[in-house]
Amino acid sequence: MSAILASLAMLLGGAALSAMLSRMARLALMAGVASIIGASIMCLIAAWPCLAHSSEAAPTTLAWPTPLGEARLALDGLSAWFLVTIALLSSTVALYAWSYMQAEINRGPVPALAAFLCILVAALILVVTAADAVLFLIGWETMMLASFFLVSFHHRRREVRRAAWIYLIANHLGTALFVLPLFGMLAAKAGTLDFQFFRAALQGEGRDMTTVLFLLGLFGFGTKAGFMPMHIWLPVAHPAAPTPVSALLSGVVIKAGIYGLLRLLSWLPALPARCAIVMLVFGMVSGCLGVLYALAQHDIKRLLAYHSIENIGIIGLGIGMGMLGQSLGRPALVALGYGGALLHVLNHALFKGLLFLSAGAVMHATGTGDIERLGGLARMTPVNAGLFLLGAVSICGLPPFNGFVSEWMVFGSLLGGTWGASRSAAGMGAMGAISLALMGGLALACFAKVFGVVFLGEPRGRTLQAHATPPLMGTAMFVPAILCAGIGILPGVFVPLAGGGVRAVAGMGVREFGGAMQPILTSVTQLSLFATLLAAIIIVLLLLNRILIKQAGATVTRAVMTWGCAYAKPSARMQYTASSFAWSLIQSFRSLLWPQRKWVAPVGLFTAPSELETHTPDMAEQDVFAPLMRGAGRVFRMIRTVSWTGEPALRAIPVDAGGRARPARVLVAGVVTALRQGRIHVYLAFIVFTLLAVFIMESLSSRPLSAPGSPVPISAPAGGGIDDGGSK
Amino acid sequence: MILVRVIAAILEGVLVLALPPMLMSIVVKTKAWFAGRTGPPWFQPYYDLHKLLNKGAVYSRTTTWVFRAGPIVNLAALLTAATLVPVLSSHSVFGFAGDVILVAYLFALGRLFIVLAALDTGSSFEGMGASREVTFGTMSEPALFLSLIVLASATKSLQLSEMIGPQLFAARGAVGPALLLVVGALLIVLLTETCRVPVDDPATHLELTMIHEVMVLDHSGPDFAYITYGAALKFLLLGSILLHVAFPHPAQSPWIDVPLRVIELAGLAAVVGVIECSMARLRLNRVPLLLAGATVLAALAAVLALTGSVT
Amino acid sequence: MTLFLLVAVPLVFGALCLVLPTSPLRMAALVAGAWAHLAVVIRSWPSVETPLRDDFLGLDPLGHLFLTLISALFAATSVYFVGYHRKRLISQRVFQACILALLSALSLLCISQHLGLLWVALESASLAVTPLIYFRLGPRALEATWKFLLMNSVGVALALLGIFCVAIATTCQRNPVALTIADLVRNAAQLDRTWLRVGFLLGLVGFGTKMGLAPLHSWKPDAYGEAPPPVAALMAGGMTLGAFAGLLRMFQVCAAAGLSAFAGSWLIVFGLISIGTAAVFIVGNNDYRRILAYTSVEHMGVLVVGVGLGSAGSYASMLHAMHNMLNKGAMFFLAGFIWRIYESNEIRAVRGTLIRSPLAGVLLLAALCATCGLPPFGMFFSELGIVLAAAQTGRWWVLGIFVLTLAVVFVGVMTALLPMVFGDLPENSSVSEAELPSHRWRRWTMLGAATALLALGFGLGAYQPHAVRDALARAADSVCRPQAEFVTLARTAEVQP
Amino acid sequence: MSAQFITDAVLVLVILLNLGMLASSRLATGVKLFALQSLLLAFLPLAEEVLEGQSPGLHAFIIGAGTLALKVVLIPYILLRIIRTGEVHREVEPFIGFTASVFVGALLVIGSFAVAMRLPLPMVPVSKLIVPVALSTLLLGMLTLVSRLKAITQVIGFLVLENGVFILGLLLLKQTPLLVELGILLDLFVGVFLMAIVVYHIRREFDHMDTHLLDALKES
Repeated sequence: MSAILASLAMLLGGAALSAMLSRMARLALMAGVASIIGASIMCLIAAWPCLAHSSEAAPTTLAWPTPLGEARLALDGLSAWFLVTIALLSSTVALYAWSYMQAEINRGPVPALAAFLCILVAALILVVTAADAVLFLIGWETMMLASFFLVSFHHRRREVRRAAWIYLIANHLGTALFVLPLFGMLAAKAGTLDFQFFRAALQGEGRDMTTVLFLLGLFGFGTKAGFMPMHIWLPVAHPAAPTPVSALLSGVVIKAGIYGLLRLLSWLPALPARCAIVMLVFGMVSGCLGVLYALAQHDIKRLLAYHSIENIGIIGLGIGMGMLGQSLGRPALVALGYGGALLHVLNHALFKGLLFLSAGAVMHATGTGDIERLGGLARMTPVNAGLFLLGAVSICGLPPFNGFVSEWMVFGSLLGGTWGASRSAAGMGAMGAISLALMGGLALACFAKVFGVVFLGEPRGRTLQAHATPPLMGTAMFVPAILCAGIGILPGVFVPLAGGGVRAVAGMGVREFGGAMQPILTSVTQLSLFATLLAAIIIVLLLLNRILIKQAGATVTRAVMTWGCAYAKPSARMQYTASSFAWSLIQSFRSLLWPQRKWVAPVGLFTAPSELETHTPDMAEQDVFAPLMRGAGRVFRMIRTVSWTGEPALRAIPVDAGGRARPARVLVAGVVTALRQGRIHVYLAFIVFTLLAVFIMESLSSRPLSAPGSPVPISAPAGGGIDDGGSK
Repeated sequence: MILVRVIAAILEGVLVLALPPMLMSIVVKTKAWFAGRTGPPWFQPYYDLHKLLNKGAVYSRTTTWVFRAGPIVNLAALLTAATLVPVLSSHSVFGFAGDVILVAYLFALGRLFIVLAALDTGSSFEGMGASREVTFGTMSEPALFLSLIVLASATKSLQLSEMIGPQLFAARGAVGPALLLVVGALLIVLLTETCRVPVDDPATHLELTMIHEVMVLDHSGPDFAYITYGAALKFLLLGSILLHVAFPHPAQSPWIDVPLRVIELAGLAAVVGVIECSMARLRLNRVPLLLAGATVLAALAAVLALTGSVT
Repeated sequence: MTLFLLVAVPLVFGALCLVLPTSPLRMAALVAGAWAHLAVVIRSWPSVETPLRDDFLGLDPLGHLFLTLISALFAATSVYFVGYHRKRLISQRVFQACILALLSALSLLCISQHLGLLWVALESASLAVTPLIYFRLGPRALEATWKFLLMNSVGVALALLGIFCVAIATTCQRNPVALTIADLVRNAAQLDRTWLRVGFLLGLVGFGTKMGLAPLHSWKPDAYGEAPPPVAALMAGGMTLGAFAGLLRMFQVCAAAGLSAFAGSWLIVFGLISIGTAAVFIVGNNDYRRILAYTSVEHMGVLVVGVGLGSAGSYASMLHAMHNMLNKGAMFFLAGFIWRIYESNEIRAVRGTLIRSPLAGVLLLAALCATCGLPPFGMFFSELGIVLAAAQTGRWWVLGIFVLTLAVVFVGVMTALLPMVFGDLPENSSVSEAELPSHRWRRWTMLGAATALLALGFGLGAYQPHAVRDALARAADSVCRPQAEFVTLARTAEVQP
Repeated sequence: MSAQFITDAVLVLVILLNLGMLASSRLATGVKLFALQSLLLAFLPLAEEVLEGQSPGLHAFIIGAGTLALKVVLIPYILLRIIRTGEVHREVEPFIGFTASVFVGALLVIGSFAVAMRLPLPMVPVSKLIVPVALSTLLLGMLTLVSRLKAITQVIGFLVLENGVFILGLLLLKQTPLLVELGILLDLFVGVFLMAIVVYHIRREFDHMDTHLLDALKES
C-alpha cells in the first residue's frame, strides 16, 4: 500500500514539476515521463504480491481529510489486475511520448500535456485502488477532467474542440445521471461510503433493487467504457487527441469503466438472469456494430477507436457470461467469463496501445492519418510495420498471440453456456458465440484492410515522404509487443494471475474457484504447445523454401513489376483502395450502417474527372444524441422566449402586418407581449404569483411534498411534534 | 501394442499429408469424365507440385517480406490445424477442451496472411480478390460456428475429436435431423472456403470473376506450391469434418475406420466435381445469399439442437 | 468590543474614503478597510464558542462562518479593485464608501441575533449596493439599477412581513418573547404554528427574492450583467449569503418548532425550481455575465436544497456556501478581466483567452471546473453530499431532479463558456489597456485576486483541515438542531456503520 | 367615541384611500393620497396605546413622529418635486385600466378579509380589522406595482405595500425594539430616496418615466 502512495506522490510531484517548468518544455516532459515510469514500477511492485499469492492488502485509511470524510485505499485481486494494466501501458506510453512529443514542443503546451498525463495516471490509480465512494468519485472525475484537457491539446483546431466537448459532455452526463445516483443508493442502503460494507449490506436485497443498481452501473460506467450506444465520445475523441493520449484513452481510461462495472458486480448479490442477458445484448451490439463501423472508416485512429468499442463488446460478453454463470450457479462459466473478460482487459490495453502507438508512428512519419493517402510504408518503416502486424494479429484474436487466449476463454464460456439447464443461457450463449465469430471475421477484414493499405503496396500519395521511426518510439512499442506475444505463447503463466480478480468479482471461495479453474488451466497450457508447433512449422517451411530455391540453383528474380494482367503501365493510383476493399462488406450490412456514397460516374468517351467517396456517419451520434441535444435546446429556447417556435416571440408575430391579424393571433401576441422578458412588471408579477401559488398550495395540503414513510432525520426538539397545526 | 499404435498413427499421418492433391485430382477427373474427356493423369497435381518446388521465384519490386510470409504462414497454420482435426480415424494427434476454436482461428490466420500477401503486390486485381476473400470468409463464419454449436451441444464437449468422434455417433439419435441441416451448412461452408463452384471457379482465367486464383496471381515457385498444397489440405480438413458429421462412425478399429474414410473422401471429391459440372458459378452479388442460406440452415439446426437438449 | 469593531471599522474607513483627497489614498483606504475588517474577524475566531444569548448582537457558529466568508471576499475584492478601477463618471469616493458600507451592513447582518435588526442590516446592504450597480452609468446600468432596487425593496418588504408574522406567532404567550434567535428557539414549542408557517413562507419569498431563487430571480441576470464585475462578485458571493443567512434564521426557528419537514419541503421545491430555471436559461445563452448570474441562481438553489434535506444535507449546504463565495468571486473577477481585454459581454466575441492571456485562460478553465462541481474543487463535495443526503432520506425524486438539472447546467455552462477559453483569437482584436506593459500591475492584482480565491477553493476541496470542517459542521448543526445542548464535532455527511 | 372606534374607522379609511389611489390617474393626486394615508397611520400607534389604557409611551410617540416626518412630509415632498419638474403628470394606459383596477382592488380587499378570517390571531388585537387591512393594503400596493407604467406610480405602489407591512407591525409594538423600528424607517426613507434619484435619472436619460420601456436587458 505504501508503494501505491509513493507512486501517487511521485505522479503529483511530477505534475507539479512539469507545470512549474512550463518555460522549459523538454525538462518538463522529462519530469513527467520519469515520474510516470517510476510510479508504474511502484505500482507493479505493489500489485505483484496481490496477483501472485492472492494476498490482499488490508484497507488503509489515509490521514487526509476531504470535505466528506477520510479517504480509504484498498488493494485486492481485481484492483491489482487493473493496476498492472495501467502501469504497463502508461509506462510504455510515457516512454513513447518522450520521443513523440519532441516534434510538438513548438506547436502546443507540452508541459501542460506532461502534467496532465501524470494527473491522468494518478487518477486512474486512485480509481482502481479507492475503497470508498468519495475517493472513487474524485478519481473518476479527475480522470475525466485530465483526459479532457489532454484531448484538447490541439485546441486551435475546430474539430479537436468539438471532440473534447463531446468527450466532456458525454462522460459527465454518464457520471452525473447514473454513477452519482448509484453511489447515492449504495450509500443509503449500506449507511456508509466504505466499499467493504456494500456487499454485506446488499445481501438481502430484492431482484428489482439489484436490477436497478446494475442498470445504473451499466449506463454510468458503460458510458466511460464505450458500450453502444453510449459510445459517441469515443470515435471523436481518439482521433483528436495526440497519439500517446489516444493510446491511454483506449488502453486504460475506458477500462476504468469496466473496472467500475466489475466492482459494482462484486457488491451485488447473485443477479437475476435478465441482467446478464442485458449485459450480453450490450456486448453483442457493441461488438458487432463497433467492428462494422470500424470497417467503414478511413481515418486510422478513428478506425482504431471503433475497434475499442468492439473489444469492449467482447469484454461485455465475457462479463455477461460470468454473470449468467453466477445466476445459474455454474462456477466454470463464471471462471471462463470473468477470467476471459479480465484477460481481455489487459490484452486489449496491450495490443490497442501498440496499435495506437504504431499508428502514431505512421502519422509522425507521414503527417497524415488518412489511410487512403498512405501505402507502402512497410519498406520505409519495416520495424513499425512488423509491430503493427503483430498488433493486428493480436486484435483479430488469432493465434499465437494474446488476443486469441482471451477470446478463447470468452468463446469457451459462450459455448459452455449452450449446454446448460437454462434455455435463455443456451440461446444467449449461441447468439454471443455467433456474434463473436462474426466480430472475429470482420476484425480480420478490417485489419487486412488497414495493414494492406497503409503498409503494403505502393504509396498512394504522390509525395509521400516517410521518415523512419525514431528509435525510442520503436523501443517503447516493443514492450507491449513482447507482452502480446508472451501472453499468447505462455498463457499458462498469465491466466492464473487473473484468478484473484475473478474471485473478487464473483465472491467465490478459494476452493470452489480452484475447482472451476483447474480444467481451464489445463487447456490453456496446451495453447503454448500449439504456438510452439506453429512456430516450428513456419521455420521448417521457411528453411525448406530457402533450401529448395538454393539447391535447385533456380533464380530469384527481383525488381520486376507486379503482374498487372497484361496492363502495361500500372500506377500506384490504380491500387485497390481501402474504401473499395471494405465496400462489399459494408454493402452487405448497409441496413445496419447506412453508409453514404457520393459517386460521380465517368461518362462518355473523354470523361470528366470522376470521383467516389464513401462516408459512414455514426448512427447513435447523428440520429439519437444530436437531435436530442438540439431538441432540448429548442425546448429551452421556447420556454425562454415564451413562444411555440423558439423564435423570440415578438419577432415571430408581426405586430402590424397589414392590420388584418386574426383575433386569436392578436390575443396570443398580447399575452406574449405581456410576458415578454425584460419588463419590471413581469418580474414583479412573478413575485406576486409565486406568493399566491405558495399560499394556495400550502392551504390545499397541510404537509406538502414530504413523502409518507420517509421520516426526515432531523431530531425533533422537545415538545415539538411534526403536527403543524390546523390549516389557515 | 503401443508400437502398433504409433506406427498406425505415423502411417495415418503420412496418408493425410499425401492425400490432398489426390482429392483435387479426383475432382478434375470427375469433371473430365462428365465432359467426356480423359482428363489429366491421376498424379498430375503431384507433378505440378514437384515442378513448382524446383523452380525459381519471381518477386515484384513492390513486395516485401509479407508477400513471402503469406504462403508459409498459411500452410503452417493449416498443418497445425491438421494435428487437431480427426481426419481419417476418429482420433486427432493432439486435442484439448476448446481446441475447436483454435482450429477455426488457425484457418483465419492462414486467410489473413494470404490476403495480406495479395495486398502486398499493389495490384488492383489481387486487391479485388482479397476483398472478396475476406467478405465471403467473414460471411461463412456464422454458419461454421453455428454448426459447431450444434455439435458442441450434442456432445457436450469442446474438443473437436470428441465433437465429431464416437460421441457424436452416440448422440446422433438425440440430435436427429439437426445433423442433416448441419451437413448442408457445412457443405456450403466447404465450397466457399475452398473456393469451388458455385462460389468461385478455380478453372476460370478471367481475373475479374475469380476470388482465390486472382489473389495468388503473383506467386511463383515454391511459394505457389505451398499455396496449392495448402488449398488442397484445407479441402481435406474441412471435408473430413463434414464427413465425420455426415457419417458418424462408432468407436472401432482404425483398420476399418481409415479405409472407409478414404473412400468417403473420394466420394466427397467426386460429389464436388459433379456439382462443378452441373451448375454455373453464381454471380458475385448472389453469393451472400447462398451464405445466408447456410447460416439459416445452421441456425435452424441450432434451434433444434438447443431446444432438444434442454429438457 | 469585537462586535462593535466589526461594524465600525468599515464605516470609519468608508468615511475616510469620502474625505481623502487623492485617488491612491482612497484606494489605500479601501484596501486597508477591507483587510482591517478581515483582521478583526480573524481575531474574533477564538470567541466563536460564544453561546447564544438574548443580546441583539452575538457570534453564533452560523453567523461567524458567514462573516468570515464575506470578509474574505471583500478583502480579495479590494485588491482586485486596485487593478480594476478607472476614472469613471460617478464619483469614486461614493463608490468606495458604498463598498465599505456594504461590508459594514453585511457584518451587522451576520452578527445580529435579532430578526428585526437582521432585516435592517439586509435592507441597508441592498441600499448600499444600489449606487454600485449604477457605477457604469448609461441607460442599461440605469435599467438594471431600477429593476434591482424595486425587486429587492418589494422582496425585503415581504421578508419584513414574514418577520412580523413570526413576531405575531410569539404573542400567544404570557411572557413576551423577544425576537432574538435564542429566545425564539428556546420558546419554539409555544409558538403559534399557523403564523409561524405564514411567516416562514413570506420570509422564504422575501429572502428568496434577495437571494435570487427562481422564479424570483429575474433581477439577477440584469443586475449582475450590468454591475461592474467586482460588484457582481460581492453581490453573488457576499450579499446572497446575507440573504441566505436571513432565510436560515427563519428556518432555525421553524426547525426548533418542529416544522422542519414543512420548511424543508418548501426549500427543496424552490431549490429545484431554481436549478431547473438556471438550466433552461443557461443553455444557448450568449452573454457570459448573464450566464454567471444564472449559475448563481443555480448555486442558490443547491444551497436551499441542501438545507431542506435536513441535517445530512445542511453540512453540504454550508460547504457549498463557502465554495460558492470563493467560486463566484473568482468567476466574476475573471469575467471583469476578460471584459477588459475584449470589451464585450458576448461570448461570440471572446475567443482564445488561453492564447491571448494564458494565465487568465488557465484560471478561467479552473473556475469553470469549480463552477460545474468537478473535483477537487469544493462544489463537487457539496453537491455529492447533497446527492448522498437525498438518497439517505429516501427522496429519490429529489435526487433524480437534482442530478438531472445539474447535468443540464453542466452541459450549458461548458458549451457556452469553453469556446471562450480555447481556439484562436478573433480577428481584428486590438490590444486592450490591460495588456499594455505599463499596466502590468493591473493584470497582477486582478488575476492575483482571482488566483487566490481559486487556490483556496482548490485547496479546501483537496484538503480540508479539521478546523474548517468543524466550523462548517457547527454551523450546520446550529441550523438544523438549534436546540442541541452540545455541538458534536465529528458529525459528517456520512453515517458510521 | 372610543379609541377602538377611531382605530377601526381609520383602518377603513385607509382601504378607501387605497382604492382612491388606484382610481386616480394624476400622479400628484396619488402622492397626496399616500401622504394622507400615512398621516392616518402615524397616529395609530398612539391610539393603540391609549386604547390599552396606558398613557402614550415614548416608543409609540417616536414611531408616530418618525412616520409623520418621513412618510407625510419628506417623501411626498420629494416625489411631488420630481413630478413638478417633469412634463408628464398623468398615468396613461396602464396594463389594467382604472375602472378595472378598482374592481380588482375591491376583489382583493374581499379576498384579504376572507384570508384573515382563516388566520386567527394568537392574541387579542387592538382591532379585528388590522390583519385584513394590512393584507389588502399590501395586495393593492402590489397591484399598483404590477399594473402601472410610470416609475413614480410604482414608487407609490411600493410605499403603499410598505404601509401594509406597517399596519401589521402595529400589532407588535411591544415586541419590536425602538432601535429596530427606527432602523426600519430609516431604511425605508433611504430606499425611497434612492428610488427618487433613479427615477430622476431615468427621466433624464430616456425623457420619459415609463418603466415598461425599460426592457433592453433580457434573454436574446
